[in-house]
Amino acid sequence: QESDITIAVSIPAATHGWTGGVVYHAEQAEKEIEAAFPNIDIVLSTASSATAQVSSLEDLSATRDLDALVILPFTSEELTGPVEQVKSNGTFITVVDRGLSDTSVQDLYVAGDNIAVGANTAHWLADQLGGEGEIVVLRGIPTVIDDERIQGFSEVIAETDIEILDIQYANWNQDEAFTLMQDYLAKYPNIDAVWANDDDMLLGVIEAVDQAERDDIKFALGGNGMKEVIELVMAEDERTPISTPYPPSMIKSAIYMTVGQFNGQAPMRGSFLLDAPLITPENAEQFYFPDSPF
Amino acid sequence: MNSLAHRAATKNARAPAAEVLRAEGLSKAYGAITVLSDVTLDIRAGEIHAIIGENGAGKSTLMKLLSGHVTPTAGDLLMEGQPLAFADSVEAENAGIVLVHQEILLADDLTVAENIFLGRELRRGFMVDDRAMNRRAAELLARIGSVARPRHRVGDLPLAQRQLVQIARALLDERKVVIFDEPTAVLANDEVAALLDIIRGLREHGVAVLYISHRLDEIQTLADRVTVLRDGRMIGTWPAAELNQRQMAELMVGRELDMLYPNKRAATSEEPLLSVTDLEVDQGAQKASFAVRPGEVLGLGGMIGSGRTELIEGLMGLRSSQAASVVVNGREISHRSVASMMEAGLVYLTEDRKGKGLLLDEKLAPNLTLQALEAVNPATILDRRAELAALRKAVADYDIRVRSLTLEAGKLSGGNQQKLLLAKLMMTDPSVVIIDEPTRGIDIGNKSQIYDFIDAMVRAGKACIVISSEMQELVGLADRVLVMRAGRIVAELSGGEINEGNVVYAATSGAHGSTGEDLHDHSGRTRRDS
Amino acid sequence: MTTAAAPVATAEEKRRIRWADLAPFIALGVIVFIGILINSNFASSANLINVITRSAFITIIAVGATFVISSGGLDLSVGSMMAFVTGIMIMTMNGLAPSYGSWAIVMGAGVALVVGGLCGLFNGLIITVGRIEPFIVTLGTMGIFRAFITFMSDGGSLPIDRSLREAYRPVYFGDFLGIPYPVLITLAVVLLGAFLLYRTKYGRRLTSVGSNAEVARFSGVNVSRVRTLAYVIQGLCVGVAAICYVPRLGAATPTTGQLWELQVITAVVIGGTLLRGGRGRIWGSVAGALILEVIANVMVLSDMVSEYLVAAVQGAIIIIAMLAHRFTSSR
Amino acid sequence: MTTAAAPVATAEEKRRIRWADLAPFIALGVIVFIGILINSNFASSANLINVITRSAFITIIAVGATFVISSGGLDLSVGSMMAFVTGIMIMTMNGLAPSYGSWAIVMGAGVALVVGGLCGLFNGLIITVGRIEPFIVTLGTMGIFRAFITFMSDGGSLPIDRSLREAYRPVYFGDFLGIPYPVLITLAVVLLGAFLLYRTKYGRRLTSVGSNAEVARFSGVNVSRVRTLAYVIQGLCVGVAAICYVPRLGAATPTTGQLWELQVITAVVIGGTLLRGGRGRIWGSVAGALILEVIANVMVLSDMVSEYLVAAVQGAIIIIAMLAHRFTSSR
Ligand SMILES: Nc1ncnc2c1ncn2[C@@H]1O[C@H](COP(=O)(O)OP(=O)(O)OP(=O)(O)O)[C@@H](O)[C@H]1O
Ligand SMILES: Nc1ncnc2c1ncn2[C@@H]1O[C@H](COP(=O)(O)OP(=O)(O)OP(=O)(O)O)[C@@H](O)[C@H]1O
Ligand SMILES: [Mg+2]
Ligand SMILES: [Mg+2]
Repeated sequence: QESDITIAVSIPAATHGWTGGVVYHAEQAEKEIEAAFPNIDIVLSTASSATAQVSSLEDLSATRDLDALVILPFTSEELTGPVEQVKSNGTFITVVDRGLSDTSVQDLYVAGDNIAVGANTAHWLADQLGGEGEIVVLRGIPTVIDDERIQGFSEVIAETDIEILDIQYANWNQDEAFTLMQDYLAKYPNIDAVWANDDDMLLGVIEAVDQAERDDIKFALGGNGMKEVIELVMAEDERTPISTPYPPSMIKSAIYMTVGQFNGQAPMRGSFLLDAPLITPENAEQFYFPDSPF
Repeated sequence: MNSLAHRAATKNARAPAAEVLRAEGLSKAYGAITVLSDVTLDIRAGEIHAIIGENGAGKSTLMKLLSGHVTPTAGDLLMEGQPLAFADSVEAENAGIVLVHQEILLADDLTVAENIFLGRELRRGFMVDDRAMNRRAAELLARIGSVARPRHRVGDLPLAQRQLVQIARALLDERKVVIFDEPTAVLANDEVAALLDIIRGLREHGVAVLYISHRLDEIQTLADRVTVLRDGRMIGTWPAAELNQRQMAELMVGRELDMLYPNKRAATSEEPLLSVTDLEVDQGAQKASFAVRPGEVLGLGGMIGSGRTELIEGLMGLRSSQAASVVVNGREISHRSVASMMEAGLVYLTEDRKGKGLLLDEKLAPNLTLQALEAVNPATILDRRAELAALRKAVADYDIRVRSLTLEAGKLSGGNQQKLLLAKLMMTDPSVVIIDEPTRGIDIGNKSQIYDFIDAMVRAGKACIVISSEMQELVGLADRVLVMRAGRIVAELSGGEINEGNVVYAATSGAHGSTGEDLHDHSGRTRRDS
Repeated sequence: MTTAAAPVATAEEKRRIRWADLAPFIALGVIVFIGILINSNFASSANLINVITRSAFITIIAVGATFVISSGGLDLSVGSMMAFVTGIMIMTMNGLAPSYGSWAIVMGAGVALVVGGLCGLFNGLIITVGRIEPFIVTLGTMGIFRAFITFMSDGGSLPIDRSLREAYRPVYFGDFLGIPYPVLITLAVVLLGAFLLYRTKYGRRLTSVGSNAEVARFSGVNVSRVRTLAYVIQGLCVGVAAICYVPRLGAATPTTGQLWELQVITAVVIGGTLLRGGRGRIWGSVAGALILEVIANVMVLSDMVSEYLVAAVQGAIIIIAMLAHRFTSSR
Repeated sequence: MTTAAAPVATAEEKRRIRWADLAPFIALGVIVFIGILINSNFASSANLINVITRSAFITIIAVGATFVISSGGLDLSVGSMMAFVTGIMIMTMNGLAPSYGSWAIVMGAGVALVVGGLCGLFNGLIITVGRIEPFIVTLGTMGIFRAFITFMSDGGSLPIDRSLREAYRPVYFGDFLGIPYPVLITLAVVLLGAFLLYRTKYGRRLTSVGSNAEVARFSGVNVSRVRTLAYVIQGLCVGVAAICYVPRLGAATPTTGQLWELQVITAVVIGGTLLRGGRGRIWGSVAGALILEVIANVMVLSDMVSEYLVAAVQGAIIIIAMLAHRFTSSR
């Protein structure tokens, strides 16, 4: 079987829950599409850093004739130039999650909105707390995603009387979140709510709060729509009644949309913004994928 | 010392020369341990000044004080009348005083030439001038009779060659005072002769030489004056011509001395305790077959580099080797390793006590019992009390001069390290003992103790193989001598055939059992008559 | 003369060494004292128990690392190995839970020990039989174990079966007479480790190998076996750590145990074990692990540094602590 | 008779050493050969140039690491230091761009070298003056530098001014007679490094310090100065790497250079430099860096292993390469 269309997919390596989900969905898409369209070859490549991602772009474009590239860039600034390089060979470019600094490079853009993840959570929380209270925040690994979420969140909070008591890195790691939350609890006798900017960390937070048997904490919120947390939402948990989706499956959608360019369906171009609506007990079912690792 | 004797005549009494260096009331203490107290010494240009004393008397310490390696706790140094203090050995070297250490101090990973020129590399422009350094190193090595090549990696050289490299290093520049701390302990006779010539050459050039050795014959032929140390104190300084070897020895130990070598034993014909057939050691020995019987001391002679150490290390499974058969105590050993040999009753004492013998950073007790852990501690748990008892016994039995039982092994004097090593080996209660250079660095008083010890062991029905580069020792001790050359056993001497001439002849050119020129047979001189 | 001078010298020698050995404990004391000054909550029993309990993992692994490092080796794979062992253990427990109920936990724990020991054996054999730098080998196996856990969890998380959760939870959160179980387990591991290192023939041989492998070989010590065993002990410690770890968060993820290897080595070295081998200090390693955990805790409790700079301050404190030790103990 | 045996031994000795020295290059050859078998595109000049060009960073830093390691030291901070230097450099360039235009690039590059050198000096002084294990010190400064870049970029990213981008780009992407500039720069650094290590007094002394510091001290070598200088050289190399790095990605982030320290040390050790010091192999380090980069490249080109397992295969290849080397060269 000759495959005459090559689509490269470049994504971050599975280093924590969310990127793990991305890899999972990308591999799913690869299997499904290669089975359905024998003329399409999907080449999947993961990278553990921006540098490695640039390297793999170079490798892919130097050794194959790429018809399309689907990329979830580590950072915008660092990947813009290299992706531009790939495009100059006539490759169709689909960018997922984070836009490039030069938006003219991307033919198709499936955007996540990290600022909205932070902002929507903050709005909901401000409502529930009546615009006042004391909260603590856990942030992830110092990267653009993390920065944007925190930015979205703190801009909204800044307009209320809610005080952010503390904000520290927990590297999107359950253990570190657990440890950090224990320390927050030791340090502050009263905490009204916790926000961990990712559900992975939220699990650690919840464990620490349970252990301390503290009932001052009214809300423990995360983001990203991790399977375990959506289960909590579905069970109408009082402390974690919502989450925000940031589905790693966006990579799969993007791959399908890109394939659409080549298999005779209506070609799609432009930007598709994934919103970050609140996941509530009412709509949780829609966001629940029991088979996904995330 | 064979070649020394006829040179002794050339030595003549000289007029007292100018004093270069003077030590006034030098003392050194480590914490509460005083190792040297109130030593006063004058060192003169164009003179060879020997320092003698028992193991642990403080000779090395005194030399380290004079050469800036160690700072005194009391006392003064005067150089050409000017008081001075060295911050470190480099300052002392700049002032013209250099020490050739008892322990070999070289960078193993560097080449011979790189070591010799370390710290004073020759340069051409920005670059080091390797060609010039290699050339000069080659000249220097040839002059002192070393066959090492400038480009050899020092770590790959045998001990003797490393010692010569160390000496070459010291002789590179013009010095006022050159100190040799037991330079000949690891050298063979011809190398010793070459070195002594070099030292005499230094004297001719007006250099002041300080010389430490336990080989009193060397002292007698070489030195102009002799200073005796005992227990860290100065006993006195005498013109060498006024002392004979026996007097020197008695000044050192402070009592009358027994004669050196025990009487030889009657030949036995019992089954061998160890018999080796066709042992082949990779890059070492070829087709070696030998046996040693109970009640016998087997000597292993040969020039340095003839492969004696390799042969034995191969036998012990420490190097890759093959053998048709190795039988110890009637047991055929199929898998040779130090542990299995030890179990069968065979142990080996290395010539390289610093690199392969002792854990210099560890205390005495762990060192002593390392090989005999099972014997000292029958249970899994360590029996500290038994270990301490063993240490006390070893210290007494082997006369290890140590002022604290909790010292690290590296802080013992060289000779006492050797005694500790011997004690460690005997902890396993072996029936065959192979000793590579048994008395390296051991003082004359203790030498006879070690010989007696070997004798007693053998008389009790055990067997001993002695590798020695000291001809006299070999001749005085062994009932039978195997001579090796270029990895092969080329001669077997027994009974009356054993003399220095025969050994040397076989080691250099001889055929089996042939009798060479009987050069200097002193074997009877120090033998006990009873 | 030998006997006359000996007693004085012995006593002196002993005192000096004791003082240097105490350094990590003094450092720990000073940091705890600073913690108390900075934030009154620090000394609350809840906080202290938290800190001590969660230092259990690093401490247990550090005990094993003390063996490896004093034998002259190094193990960079412990963090990944821990994640891998955790993953295997959870999969085993989940698989056995339907048929064996709570017994699946015990069987899973057994599997964790076996797998940990085997991982250590693998490291040890490649290092000793293959005669390759431990740094390279364990860097390689670090990648391998990490990849395995990522593969096993599909890049996501590998949670323990709900039915086992409640039964298993107390192993981390429970206590006996007020002392949390992980602390008790740690204490047992430390005592066992100290016994093995200081009181047995094996410990003696291990130290001799680290001090000078050539001397050990010439003394009939089976150097390869002693070294390999050190890695096996390290693996078993990782297994024990995994057993304490799972009940805490109930899952293994690809980030489990990340960078623990560096923390472990730091704890061991702060504790006074020589990185070049030949001297092991089990209790020092315990103090080292506590120092790291307390510093992290104090950093969060104090309000003084920007979140961006926490890592800088931690790094600086460790360096300063070592410097202070150096300059006080060298007088 | 001694003289008779000696020449043979010498020749034999020489041949053996040469052969062992060639090992990393043979390993590189074998891996390249496997690459060609696996994917025909591997040998395309475009791909090879890419691989060689991007190995520039690790190679340049590895040259410095060869100095540090052969002096008996270790530097775990190079990755973070690289990020920090990159950050400072970008801030300088951005600050100067309005007034100096393209000259800001040259000035920024100068600043990178100075800052790199100072960072190295800082490491070196703490290690030598404070007499603390290099492992601990550089682990500490690794945290410190990483925190600084996080602080400087506010946890996000620190991009270079657009006005400078075009002028600076060629430093990574341009070429001279078909040879990319980074390759030329690397070659210059390697040649300079080899000259310094093998042909100068300093290099000789450095190796002696790594081999036996005590002997070096007795020989009048200022051990502390030699060691400190090795870290400064390492810092300067990091500065040069930063200069080549910025035009490629155009920004510094808190994750820049993460884990490079491990890659660098691996490259150096694969290249034949002894981790305990005393022997440095600059060209071996170059081969080591290329081996790592080629393995990663072959992994991307071949589509054979699950994405989750890439790290495992890489780790395994490195171990197998070292094992193969050991077992072929010991015959
Ligand atoms: N650093 C130290 N700490 C404690 N004691 C020491 C130290 N160095 C040496 N000594 C002790 O000083 C004494 C003298 O040692 P020195 O090496 O000077 O003896 P020596 O006369 O050279 O003996 P040998 O003939 O055996 O070489 C010994 O008892 C030794 O244990
Ligand atoms: N001149 C030399 N330069 C370098 N290496 C040498 C030289 N002579 C011999 N060797 C090496 O030294 C080894 C033999 O030395 P070894 O010490 O085992 O001999 P030996 O007979 O035991 O001498 P001794 O025990 O008296 O020192 C051989 O491996 C040989 O290759
Ligand atoms: Mg001495
Ligand atoms: Mg020998």
